Amino acid sequence: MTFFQFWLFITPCLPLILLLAFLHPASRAMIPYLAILAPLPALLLSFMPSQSLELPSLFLGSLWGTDLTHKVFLRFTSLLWIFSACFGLGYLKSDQNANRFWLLWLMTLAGNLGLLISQDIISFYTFFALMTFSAYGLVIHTRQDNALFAGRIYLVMAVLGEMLILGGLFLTSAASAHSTLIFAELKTHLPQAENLWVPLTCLFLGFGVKAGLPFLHMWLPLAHPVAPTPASAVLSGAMIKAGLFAWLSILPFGMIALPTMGLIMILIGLLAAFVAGGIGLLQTLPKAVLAYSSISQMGLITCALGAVFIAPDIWSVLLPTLLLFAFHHAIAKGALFLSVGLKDRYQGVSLLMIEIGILVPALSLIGVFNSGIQAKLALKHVLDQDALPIWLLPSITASALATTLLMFRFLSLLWKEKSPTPSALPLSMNLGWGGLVVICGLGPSLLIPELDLPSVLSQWRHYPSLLLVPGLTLVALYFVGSYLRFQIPTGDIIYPLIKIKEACATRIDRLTSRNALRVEGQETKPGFSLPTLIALNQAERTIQSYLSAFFGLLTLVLIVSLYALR
Amino acid sequence: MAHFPIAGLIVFPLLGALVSLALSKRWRTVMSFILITALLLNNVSLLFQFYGQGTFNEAMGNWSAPLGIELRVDGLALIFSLMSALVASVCALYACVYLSATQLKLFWPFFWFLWAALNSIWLSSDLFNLYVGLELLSLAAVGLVALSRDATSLAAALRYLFAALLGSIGYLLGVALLYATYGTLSLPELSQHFSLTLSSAVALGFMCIGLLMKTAVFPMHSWLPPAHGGALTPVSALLSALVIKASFYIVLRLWTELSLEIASASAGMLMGILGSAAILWGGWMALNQTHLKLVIAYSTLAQVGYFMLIFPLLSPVDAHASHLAFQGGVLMLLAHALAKAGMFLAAGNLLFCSGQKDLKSLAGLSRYRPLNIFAFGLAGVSIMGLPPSGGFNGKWLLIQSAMLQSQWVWVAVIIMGSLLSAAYIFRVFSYTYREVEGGDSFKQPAAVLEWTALSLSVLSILLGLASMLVLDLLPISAVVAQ
Amino acid sequence: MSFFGLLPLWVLMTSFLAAIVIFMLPEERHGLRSTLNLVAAVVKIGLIILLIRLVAQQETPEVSLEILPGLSLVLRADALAMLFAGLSSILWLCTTLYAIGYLENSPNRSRFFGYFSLCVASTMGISLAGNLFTFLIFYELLTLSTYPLVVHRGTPQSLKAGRTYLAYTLSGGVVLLVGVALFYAFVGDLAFGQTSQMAEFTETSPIASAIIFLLLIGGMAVKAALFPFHGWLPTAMVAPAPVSALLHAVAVVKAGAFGIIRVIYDVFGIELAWQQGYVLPLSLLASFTILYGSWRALQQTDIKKRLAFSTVSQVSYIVLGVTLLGPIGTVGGLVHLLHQGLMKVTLFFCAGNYAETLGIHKIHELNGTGRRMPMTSAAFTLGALGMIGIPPVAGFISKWYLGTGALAAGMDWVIWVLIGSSLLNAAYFLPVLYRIWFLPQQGQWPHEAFTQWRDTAPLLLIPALITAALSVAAGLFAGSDLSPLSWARLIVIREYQP
Amino acid sequence: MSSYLIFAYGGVGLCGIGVFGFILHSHLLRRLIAFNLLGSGTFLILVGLSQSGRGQPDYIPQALVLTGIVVAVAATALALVLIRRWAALTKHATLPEDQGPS
Repeated sequence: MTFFQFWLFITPCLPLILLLAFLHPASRAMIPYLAILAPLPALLLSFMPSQSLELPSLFLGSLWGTDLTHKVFLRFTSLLWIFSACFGLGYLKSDQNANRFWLLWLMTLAGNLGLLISQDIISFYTFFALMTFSAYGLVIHTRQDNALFAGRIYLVMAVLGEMLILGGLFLTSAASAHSTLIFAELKTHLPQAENLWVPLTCLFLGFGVKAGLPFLHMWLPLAHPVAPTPASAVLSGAMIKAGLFAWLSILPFGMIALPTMGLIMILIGLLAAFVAGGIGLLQTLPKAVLAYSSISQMGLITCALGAVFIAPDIWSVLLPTLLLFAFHHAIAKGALFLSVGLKDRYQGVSLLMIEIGILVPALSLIGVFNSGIQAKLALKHVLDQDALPIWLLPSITASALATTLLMFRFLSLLWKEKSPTPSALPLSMNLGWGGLVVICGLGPSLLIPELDLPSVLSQWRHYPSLLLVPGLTLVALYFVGSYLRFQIPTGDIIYPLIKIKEACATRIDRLTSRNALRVEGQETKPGFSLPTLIALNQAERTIQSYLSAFFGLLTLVLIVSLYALR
Repeated sequence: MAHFPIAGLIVFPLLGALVSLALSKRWRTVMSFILITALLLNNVSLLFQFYGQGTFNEAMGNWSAPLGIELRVDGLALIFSLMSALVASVCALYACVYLSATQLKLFWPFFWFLWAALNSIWLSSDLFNLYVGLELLSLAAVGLVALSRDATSLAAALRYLFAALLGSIGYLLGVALLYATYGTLSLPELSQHFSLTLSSAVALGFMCIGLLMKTAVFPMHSWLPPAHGGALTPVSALLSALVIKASFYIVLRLWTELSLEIASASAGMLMGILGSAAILWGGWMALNQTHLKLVIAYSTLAQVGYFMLIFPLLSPVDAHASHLAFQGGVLMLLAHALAKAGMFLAAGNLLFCSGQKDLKSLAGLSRYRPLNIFAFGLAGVSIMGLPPSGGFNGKWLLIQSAMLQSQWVWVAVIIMGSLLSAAYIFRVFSYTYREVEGGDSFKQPAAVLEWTALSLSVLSILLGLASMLVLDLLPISAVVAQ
Repeated sequence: MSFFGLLPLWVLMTSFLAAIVIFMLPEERHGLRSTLNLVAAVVKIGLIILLIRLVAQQETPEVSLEILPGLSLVLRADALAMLFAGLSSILWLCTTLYAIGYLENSPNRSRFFGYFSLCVASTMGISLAGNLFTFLIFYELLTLSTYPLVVHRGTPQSLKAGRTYLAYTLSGGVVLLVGVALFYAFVGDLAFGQTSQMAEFTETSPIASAIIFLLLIGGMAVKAALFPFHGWLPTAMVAPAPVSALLHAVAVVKAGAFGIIRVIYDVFGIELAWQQGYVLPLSLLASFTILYGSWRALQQTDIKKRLAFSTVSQVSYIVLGVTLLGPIGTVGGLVHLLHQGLMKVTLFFCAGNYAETLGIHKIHELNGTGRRMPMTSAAFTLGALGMIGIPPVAGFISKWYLGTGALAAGMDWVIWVLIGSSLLNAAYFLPVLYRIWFLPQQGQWPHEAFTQWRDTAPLLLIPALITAALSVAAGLFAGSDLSPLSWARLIVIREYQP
Repeated sequence: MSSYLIFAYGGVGLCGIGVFGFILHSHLLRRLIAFNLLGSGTFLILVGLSQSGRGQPDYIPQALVLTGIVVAVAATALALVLIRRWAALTKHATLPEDQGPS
């Protein structure tokens, strides 16, 4: 094992090793600081040369390693985790339950880093599960009713997603005749699968739960506002990207043309980009607005991925663009989430500084500043293809409308809700937030030189086109903004779904009420149970009483048939 | 090793009877055990002799048949002789500790007569000698039943006596008719001349009815449960394990030596039907008893039914299957002897602990006497026919034989019987597991009592592993050669 | 015969002799009994390791005894046998440790440990059985030796449960007996693995062969708790926790599942069974049981009952795996035999710990136990996650092999069964975990004991932690040469490439 | 018809009476006597039938019957002891199931 390989090995293990600090009260106090340090190896790893490590004893024989994609993801993920932890250090200072938060934080971190270096599906799935289930604890950290509700929705959807993924992985493995578990090899086999759309759909939707695809997105706006702010930042910045990372790793982009599938993905992506903007505009919580913005941004990425299925040739140029976009979005969104924490704690800092600081990522997200410009331009450039539908490019340009609306809404909410009696901003929060803002301001060309991005300034000619849509939006907002009075509850379609479920439940209960299983007391009813469809207890008793008859019959059958034999 | 003569098997017990009547209390016991040892040695020496030279005869006092008494040792006889030696000696040991001095005084003579009668039945090849043996056996057994001298046991003894006497008369009548027809009473001679005519059929019918009555086969069984259930424990064990086997042994001898399976298939079928009825009825009744010893007594009734299934399975057509059935039946008999004796002794200990006869009084005993319950359980395993045990092996062979002959009814009967027996054995078991308030006022039986019970039970299990030793003794010719 | 040749016998004897000696010991000799039991368990593990090494070198030590003409008792250590024997021996040690702690200060320990060892001896016999007849013997012996354990408490409830247990298992045993008897009558005394004669027989009389298959599987299905023969399992939950752990994780249900494996692979041969169309109905039944068991588990409010129905579901995974034609599915089924054992035994240990330490029996009482008993709860969590099939716990490895095996066998519908069942598993385990970790304690614990310990008595805690660690290790290091998975692969390689 | 056969038929008649008595009477002594009659009848049949076919007297049945009588006497003695004891204990001369509802 070379040094680099050892480093690779230690990256996801370090947070788990740090868990040992919980064993002793003295070291327990060190935990938040350790949590800041935990992602550091990952950050360093992302600057090391690409490498791989075979671990034949682990799971079904694992392969860990990094290439360009992994390194970019690792870089922004670790940055985000480092600064969010730094922010959290101050944020949770007075929280009595901070210990359990950090415990879950480290576990989630291990999952997130681990999945980013996994090259085989089993390790990937393991780390993915570790991240998903540990994050549940982060979501419900406050234990308030809305947190518990959000947590429940999160968990149900996560489990559904896991199962879809599992099904997809089974089918993918079958496509390779069960010869390999390595992503890169599976990818090449996948196009030969029978009924290709089944595994593709499973994987697309399964990871889509994490990536906030429309109709699978409900957990996102519910979970983000209720989670503690640092957790929201990593949820939205890093963990959403895990879904994207999975797509990039396993879907056979650039190897096969699937126009229908591509078109559907484009439509879904645009739906997310626009409708999420609309819904987000009608939210009252700043974090919910940001969550919808994440859905909207991921919609754009989905769109781009759909385009690859229509025109596979663009993959080699699109991939760096997507990496750039992911990087940009993660950092900007993380910074924005952390700034929500500032609305109550801005004493002792100049408000102007904060406002400028918040504007950096916001503008960047709209696509009129630094990394935003680069990402938007690059995307448009790649998607400027004849093979693609002609309405695609204008739609993407127009999607800035949604983002602008959301950012405007976010900023105004933040301003409106800022506390009249702010408390002091601790240094650690300052550092965490400020760090992300600075990174956002530095721009990706500095931080990810591997991508060979053109400099921002060289593209000045395109600026006006980028400013056009946001500008028009602001003007429109000025005139009609005051008419927007109604709201949509956070989580939108989850409520009708719950209504439907309850309606079905009562309907079925009424149908079978005579025989329905009686559960003593409300308390004992399992949380996730559906109504009893048939009176199973009754049935079982009947079955038991007929069991002896069955054995008799079996003997009889035996006798008769053997007589018949002779 | 010098061989004891065959006659020793009969002479020693008779000597024992005399000695036990004549000597004082202490010497009686000592002499009895010396004689028991002698008998065991005698048996072992016969076994070696048999290994050496196969079947052999001996005329007692050099008086040859027909007036003299000629004894014959073949594999079957040897098996039964060994079995009775084993069970009887263990029961004697048990009785020595279990019975009071007065009871013991009466016990020894009856015991010795019983053993003598048994041995004479195993070894005789002459119908009239068999009669004498049977009669002696019945009288000794009745005496033993009456040993406790209370009203219940007297009633049981009287009922038993009358049933036994009726059976003997039936048998004798049959013997008379056979003698009238063939002019001989020696089985080997008879088998040469035998053919099934109306008269011989009637004769055999009388004999069989008489013998089956003594064996307590289904419709003629009502004397058995009170007699076996009401007697003192070692007596119950002797009766259930050995006495009923004697009359059945004669039926088996008659059937195989006269090749009745060739003569009449329907007779075998009839025996099978009686046996099936016994299995089911006995099992069902055992399940519904409230007294422990009655459960075991009814279980004997059911087990006798299994033995009866040998007859329909002896077939003139399929020699292999017949042989299996014969082997299976013999194993069943042997296993039942060991297991039932063990079970009765264990049950006796349990009743001794609680001082009551009721099943309910067993509550808590599994904690107090685990070894005893274990002994009971092991015997139960054999009775239920669960592997590994002699009972299972016997049942297995019977089932195999039935399957090879496509006689599926018997398979079904055996299976149902097993389930029933499992039900009643486990019912007893579950009573011992009950936990009740103040269930700890038990008396403690002597260690010998427990170990004797356990030894028999263990033997019945070991038989399951060492069946080949027994089956090797059985000549294939016994059934199949004809 | 050499020491190594007789190894199978020694393996059997370690627990059998222990049982005998324990029965002889007076009730009060607790220390001696515990020592004896543990020594026997450790010796057995040592012997098993020796045996495994022998078997890995392509040897098959065999001991046989002819007990009836054409009927012999054969103990033979082949690769499959060692899988089950290894599991049993490890869990015997853990469960014994646990039982010593669990039954501290309770009566009837002599009886309990005696039958307990006997039960393990029969399990060993089942795993080492070299032919159907030997299997039958130990199968019945298992029924007998577990009954006293089920009714151990002596309450009317447990006696009733014992009755139900017997009604099911003895009926099953009888059906099996008929099947085995038919097999011996018409096919002959064949060792496991001699499938060619069965193939000839099937060719000449297909109906008889089908009936034999039906009876053999029918008999095994009762112990394997396949629907509709699963009724005894939840009822038997009244037994003490170590018994539940042993019954559910190792002895009884696994014996049934193991028997099904033997019948399909070593009596009929999987190819033959598939050609004759015997196996598909079985896999359908197993699939149904998987879903049904999970569904019923969802409705239980009692912890042990829920675990019991979970077992009903999980054991059918094994059956399902071995009915899939092709090596991958078989590996899944075989390895789940071991994985499920480890995980379920952990869960039952923990359920027992909750009951003993805090008096908790119902799920709704579990609120906040994570703070009071963090180690136990952690072990429980690992077990539960494994059951759902979340990596890195071992359950995922089995599920992965089952799923891919189903696809390799061309039975795509199976993966939806697996996924559906995983969803249901999640639905009945996650709320429990939620209560344990995320809800505050409600009022007093029903009946608190062991207050001197931070978590619970060490003898109760350590076995649970060991098995939990083992179930994680089995999943985490599945690729290593020492893992259950590698052994299952070895078995399958030998099975499919003779 | 040989004269021996008369013995045999006489024996059959005795047996009949014996059976009749055995079934009809519940008094234990009467039953015992009925049994004795049965036994004597059987001996008669044995001797009578076996002598019938041959020219000279057959000594074997004689010996057998002699033995049989000894056995029967012993049985009768035992039965008498038991009956006496029973009567002394219960003040009844019949078995419980024959005593009727009183």
